[in-house]
Amino acid sequence: METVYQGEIRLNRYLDKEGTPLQAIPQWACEPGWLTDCYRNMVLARALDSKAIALQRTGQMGTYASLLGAEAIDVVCGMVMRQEDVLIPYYRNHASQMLRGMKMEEVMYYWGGDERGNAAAGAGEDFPNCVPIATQSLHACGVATAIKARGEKRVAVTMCGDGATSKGDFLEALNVAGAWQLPVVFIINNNQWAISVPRAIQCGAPTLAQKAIGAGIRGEQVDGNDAIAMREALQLALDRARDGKGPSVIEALSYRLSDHTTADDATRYRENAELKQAWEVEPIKRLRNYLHNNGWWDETQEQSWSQEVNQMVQRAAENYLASDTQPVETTFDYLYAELPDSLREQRDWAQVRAMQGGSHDE
Amino acid sequence: METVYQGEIRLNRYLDKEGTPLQAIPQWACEPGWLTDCYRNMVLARALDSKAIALQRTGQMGTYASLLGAEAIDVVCGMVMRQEDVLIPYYRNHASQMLRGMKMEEVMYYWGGDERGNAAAGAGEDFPNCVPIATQSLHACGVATAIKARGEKRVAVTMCGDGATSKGDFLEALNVAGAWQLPVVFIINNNQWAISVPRAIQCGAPTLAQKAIGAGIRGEQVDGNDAIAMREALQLALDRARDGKGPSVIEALSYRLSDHTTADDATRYRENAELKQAWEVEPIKRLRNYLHNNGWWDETQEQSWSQEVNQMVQRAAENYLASDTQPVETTFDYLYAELPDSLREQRDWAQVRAMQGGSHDE
Amino acid sequence: MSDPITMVEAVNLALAHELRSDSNVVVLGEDVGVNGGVFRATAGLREEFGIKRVMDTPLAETMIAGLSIGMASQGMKPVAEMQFMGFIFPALEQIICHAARLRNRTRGRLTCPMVLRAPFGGGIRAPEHHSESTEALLAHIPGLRVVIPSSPARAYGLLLAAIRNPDPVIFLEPKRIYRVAKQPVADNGEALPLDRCFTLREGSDLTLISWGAMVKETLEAAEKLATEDIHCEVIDVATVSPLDKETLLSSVSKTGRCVIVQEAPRHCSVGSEISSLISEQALLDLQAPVGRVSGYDTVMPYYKLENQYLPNVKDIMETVKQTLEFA
Amino acid sequence: MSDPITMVEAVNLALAHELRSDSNVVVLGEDVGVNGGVFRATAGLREEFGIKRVMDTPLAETMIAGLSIGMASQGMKPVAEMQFMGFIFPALEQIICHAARLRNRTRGRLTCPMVLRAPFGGGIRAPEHHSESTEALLAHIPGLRVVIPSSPARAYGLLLAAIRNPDPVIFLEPKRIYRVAKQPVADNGEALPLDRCFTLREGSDLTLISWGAMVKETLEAAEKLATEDIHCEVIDVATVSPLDKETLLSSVSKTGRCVIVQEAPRHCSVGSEISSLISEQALLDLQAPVGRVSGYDTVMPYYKLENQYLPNVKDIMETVKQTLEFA
Ligand SMILES: Cc1ncc(C[n+]2csc(CCOP(=O)(O)OP(=O)(O)O)c2C)c(N)n1
Ligand SMILES: Cc1ncc(C[n+]2csc(CCOP(=O)(O)OP(=O)(O)O)c2C)c(N)n1
Ligand SMILES: [Mg+2]
Ligand SMILES: [Mg+2]
Repeated sequence: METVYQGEIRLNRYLDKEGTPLQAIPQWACEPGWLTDCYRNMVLARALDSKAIALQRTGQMGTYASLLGAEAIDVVCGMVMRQEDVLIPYYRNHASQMLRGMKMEEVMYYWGGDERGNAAAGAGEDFPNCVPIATQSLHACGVATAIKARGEKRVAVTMCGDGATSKGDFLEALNVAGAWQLPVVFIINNNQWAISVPRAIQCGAPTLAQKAIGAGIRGEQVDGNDAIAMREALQLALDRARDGKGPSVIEALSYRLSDHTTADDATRYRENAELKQAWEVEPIKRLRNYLHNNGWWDETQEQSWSQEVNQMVQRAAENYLASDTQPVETTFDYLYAELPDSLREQRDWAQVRAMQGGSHDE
Repeated sequence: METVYQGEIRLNRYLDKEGTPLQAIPQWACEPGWLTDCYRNMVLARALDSKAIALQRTGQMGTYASLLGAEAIDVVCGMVMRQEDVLIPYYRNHASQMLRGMKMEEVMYYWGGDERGNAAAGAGEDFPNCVPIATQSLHACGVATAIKARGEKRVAVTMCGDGATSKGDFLEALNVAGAWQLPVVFIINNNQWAISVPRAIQCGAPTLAQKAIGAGIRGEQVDGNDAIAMREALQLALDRARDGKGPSVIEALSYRLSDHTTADDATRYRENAELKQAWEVEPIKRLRNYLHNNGWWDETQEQSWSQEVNQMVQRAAENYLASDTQPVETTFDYLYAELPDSLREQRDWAQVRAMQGGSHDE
Repeated sequence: MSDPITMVEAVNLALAHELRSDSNVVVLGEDVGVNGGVFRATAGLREEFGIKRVMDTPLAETMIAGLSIGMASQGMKPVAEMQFMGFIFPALEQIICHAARLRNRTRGRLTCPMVLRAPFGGGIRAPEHHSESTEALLAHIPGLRVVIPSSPARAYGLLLAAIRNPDPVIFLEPKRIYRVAKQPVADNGEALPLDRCFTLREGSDLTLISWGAMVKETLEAAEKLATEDIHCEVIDVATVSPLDKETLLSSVSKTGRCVIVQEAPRHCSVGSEISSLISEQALLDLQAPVGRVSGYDTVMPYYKLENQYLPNVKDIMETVKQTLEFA
Repeated sequence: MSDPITMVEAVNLALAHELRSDSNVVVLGEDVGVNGGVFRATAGLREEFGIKRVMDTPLAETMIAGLSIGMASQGMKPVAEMQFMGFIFPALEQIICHAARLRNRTRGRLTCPMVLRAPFGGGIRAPEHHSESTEALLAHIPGLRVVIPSSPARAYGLLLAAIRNPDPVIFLEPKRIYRVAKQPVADNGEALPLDRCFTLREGSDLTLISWGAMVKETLEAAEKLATEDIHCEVIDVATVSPLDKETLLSSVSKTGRCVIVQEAPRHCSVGSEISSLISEQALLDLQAPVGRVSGYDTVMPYYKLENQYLPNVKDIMETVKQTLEFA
């Protein structure tokens, strides 16, 4: 017997749940600047989240997918990517989207059933939210193919959940990324649940990162509740991709502290004990402890930032609520670059109907 | 950094290209019985192959996918599986199909454009030929799910090519097989080419067997030109699956000695030198050498078996050529258990048209 | 007769009935187990029948379809759920290339008695991809049956029939009316016929043809029109492929006029087929062109505009009147 | 004018032209490189333009489609090949959920200028899954264009237009006529209009409507009918979605009769749409029911019976005569 392949997957983590270092901290994390920014952003993300849920609960917004518990993963992603990189998100990336230029009210538009949420001028070349699971992974490879073909020093970064890793297109994406050595980074937000289906039912392998092995690419696990570990992993993956050293898979371990979406009720299938335990290791508290321990953040700062974010989020909600509804013809006008003749009659009719107040509910 | 997964892929091989042992030979291969049968079957498979190509070349049969070079893989598969097991083939498994009860003329029916090729009463619960790449891998998991649900001691065995391992459904199949610990064996006939696309373009990983790692299942490489190694690997995988120990992936290394199909011309994209080299290590000669070296097979036997198989194949071809064409109404009659009313008129019309000799060519 | 139940409860009742009476029946899909399905269609089944009969799968629709085909070939009767019809596309290769062909391909040696259930249609303020009606894609595929209930009783009876049918059935559940109207449904195991339309209301002036959730508005329109002395026959197509041509044609040859109501886009749709069928085969009976009320040939807008997209009672009434006024 | 070339050569010519004139154009797919495609449609392109512009991909249709969308969002113009239309199904999720929606979803911020080419149709004695015509599935999807050439010149001109079009185009190539008739095609870079029918023959007695390979038999039938003094107008639909309704309707209002010829199964097909369109909007002009010649609503049989499945000249002529004899 000849050994023709050997490989392993490693897990990285710097802080325990109290924010105490478990190993030597990287240089950049021995000073407050980036990390306090990161912390602020995580708090902001969580404030937006609470607001969105409140809007949904009061009938002012539709179904919403909360980011609760994944703030470190998503904020670090938004902060470490360069502006010229391209984010290809799933539907649970409001924080990175916001950090890259999407407005908070656009997040609300989207979940409020309005395409202007994805129009987001600030999003540049970033992809819109993606609902069909795992499909975005391939767009990331396409973006990376274009980048590589043009010899640019940019990276495509895409995220998905643990459930998404079971879907063939995710695996096809890893495969082509490996075959073509594309400048792409796949982040798996392994929050342990795909709606009601626990991680163990998705896959018999001990890690999801090892899906990278079959594609011949780098894979690693990282504690996704640990912003420092997350930044280290992502920075390395981005640098490698940017330098033409190929793609990476980062399995970021987290926990979905919320229901799957506001349409879900996790108490139907999930033990409260598990949830309680997960709150113990959640990312915001952990980073706050670390900052506290280093004297870089205190109660006063916490208070004032908390007020500030609440105001920001409140303003965004007000803008959202004050917005008009798109006219019905927008349903036609963005379908093609130019409206085909065959659709003219339907468009006219849609306008007439709208003017007559003809709507399904009435 | 904590190591959370370690794994490796090993390659097994017993004979070098001259049929000389490279390591201790398993007990069963130290006697002539099974191996000479295996050899005979391989020769038969190759004879059928030649005949099929001749029929195609003379316009008496349609496009045909040759087995040339994969005889050890496929014959061993047909011989090691038990009758109660289920074969879920791709389109290049005539040998195993034949060994499991399909008639040679049925192989010709199939490639001759006649559904009766798949009807094959002798095939029992085996699946028909499968053209859409990799789709059959999931059927195998479904068969294995049924077997497991019923607590039976049977195994689903499925085969595909190296190209097929890039397709998402193959990977979804590995994943569910691992998650559910299904009694299924995946054989990859890695013949180095997917039509004109070489193995290196399919995947950046050094082996295809390591795709098993992402699914948490056993994977190994075996020299598919070595019938002894092939039987060892498959027998172990079958035993494990039968005993409830879960699925395996066997990447059998071979070489497509033929064009992809008779519709293909490999000289357009493949170096002749590579082909010549592959002929050096091909499975039939290798096993013949081993049998010769052990004094289990000689020229006389070769001659007489050769005559015998040619006659068998010739008879099959004659039966095939003497066969009638199915009546057009069969196009309707097997579509549903019972013909829906809405199709009655079309069926009647098809019969009238056929009687009037109305056919597209005229 | 039992207490009145909703359509989604009727689906649940039928599933439980078949799980109980045929040990080959299994239910599988995403979140169908402990969670009981995102619409609760499989609620309680896991508890009653156990994890071997009610299986949460990994997240992979291609896999769910392919697995079901393999199971069906072994004589099991998988009832697989696609969480929403908007996520059925990965399963199409398996459905089109295999489920619809296994019997034909093997001349009946292997068969594929599976059901693929999917909630479909708009009107519940759902996110993107949760509101489409693409029944036409499936209806175009030879070898499939595409069945769509429009009431609790029909959901129960047709789902029983679908599960017992020896061939693959796509069973599309109009989720907008999952919980809209209750109806007493006896859990008596009596199936309703497939491949048959249901005439829900008799009338002599015009034939209204619909299926799925739009049957609700269609019946409402017929009701209102009746107060104006316009008497519409209302037909629920129920099986959109293969089509019960006879019922449709004989109704139109009686009424001489016809309006088709569907939620789906119009181009190359089930409505196109029915309209062409009637025009081609009942032309001499037709006193006016076939009228069509449908969704637009656009992507289903996000929910703020979905009520603009969905046909409504007024649209139906207007089209009926135009058709009646035709010279 | 150049030497006469076949349709597949015309496809090749158009690809080369666009690769040459627009550096954003890339060709990708299975076997499109060194091998030049299984039908030789991409022959020589790899040699001229190199592996960065002409890319052999791993074997994964979902991936090919998804990758193309990502590339297109970056302003590239991928022209992807599906080796046969029978293998397009894995790509449908990407096509339907993303290619067709990217512009609409982002209100024009991102667009998807991609072409997906696929040879389709029967008649070449090919194995299973190599002979289907499922254009209706794609035609039903809002946001797509589905274009089908029926001659070398139209293949050249329409493919140029498809590549230059800022939206996704599904370009279906009827492989039965890939090499049937040659035609001089000038490589002048002149595109033909999309969304337009082509009137191939004028006539006053009846309108024959077809597309793809069946245009050949349709023209032959028209020719033969002319010798019997029956003068058919022949229209090649060319873009089956969105439809050039005007050309179709105005021809039928001129001739008063119409026969639609398609190779695909009939139920919920492009033919259904055209038939319903004409019956609904030109009823008063119609002197006879719209006639339809089509494939059966069955799985395409293996090749021994495929000529029984495919419509033929005689079928067309008979249906024309029946339509003309209609009271
Ligand atoms: C193709 C597809 N199938 C099903 C769904 C319905 N669905 C939405 S989210 C979800 C679970 C996703 O879980 P995971 O990938 O772990 O991501 P998470 O939401 O936990 O972050 C499912 C099944 C979908 N959106 N797309
Ligand atoms: C889904 C799908 N895509 C494309 C094809 C066309 N095709 C037939 S065989 C083949 C190559 C298969 O290569 P491999 O998997 O290595 O098997 P091999 O034929 O070499 O044994 C391709 C692309 C197909 N049959 N199915
Ligand atoms: Mg998850
Ligand atoms: Mg191969």
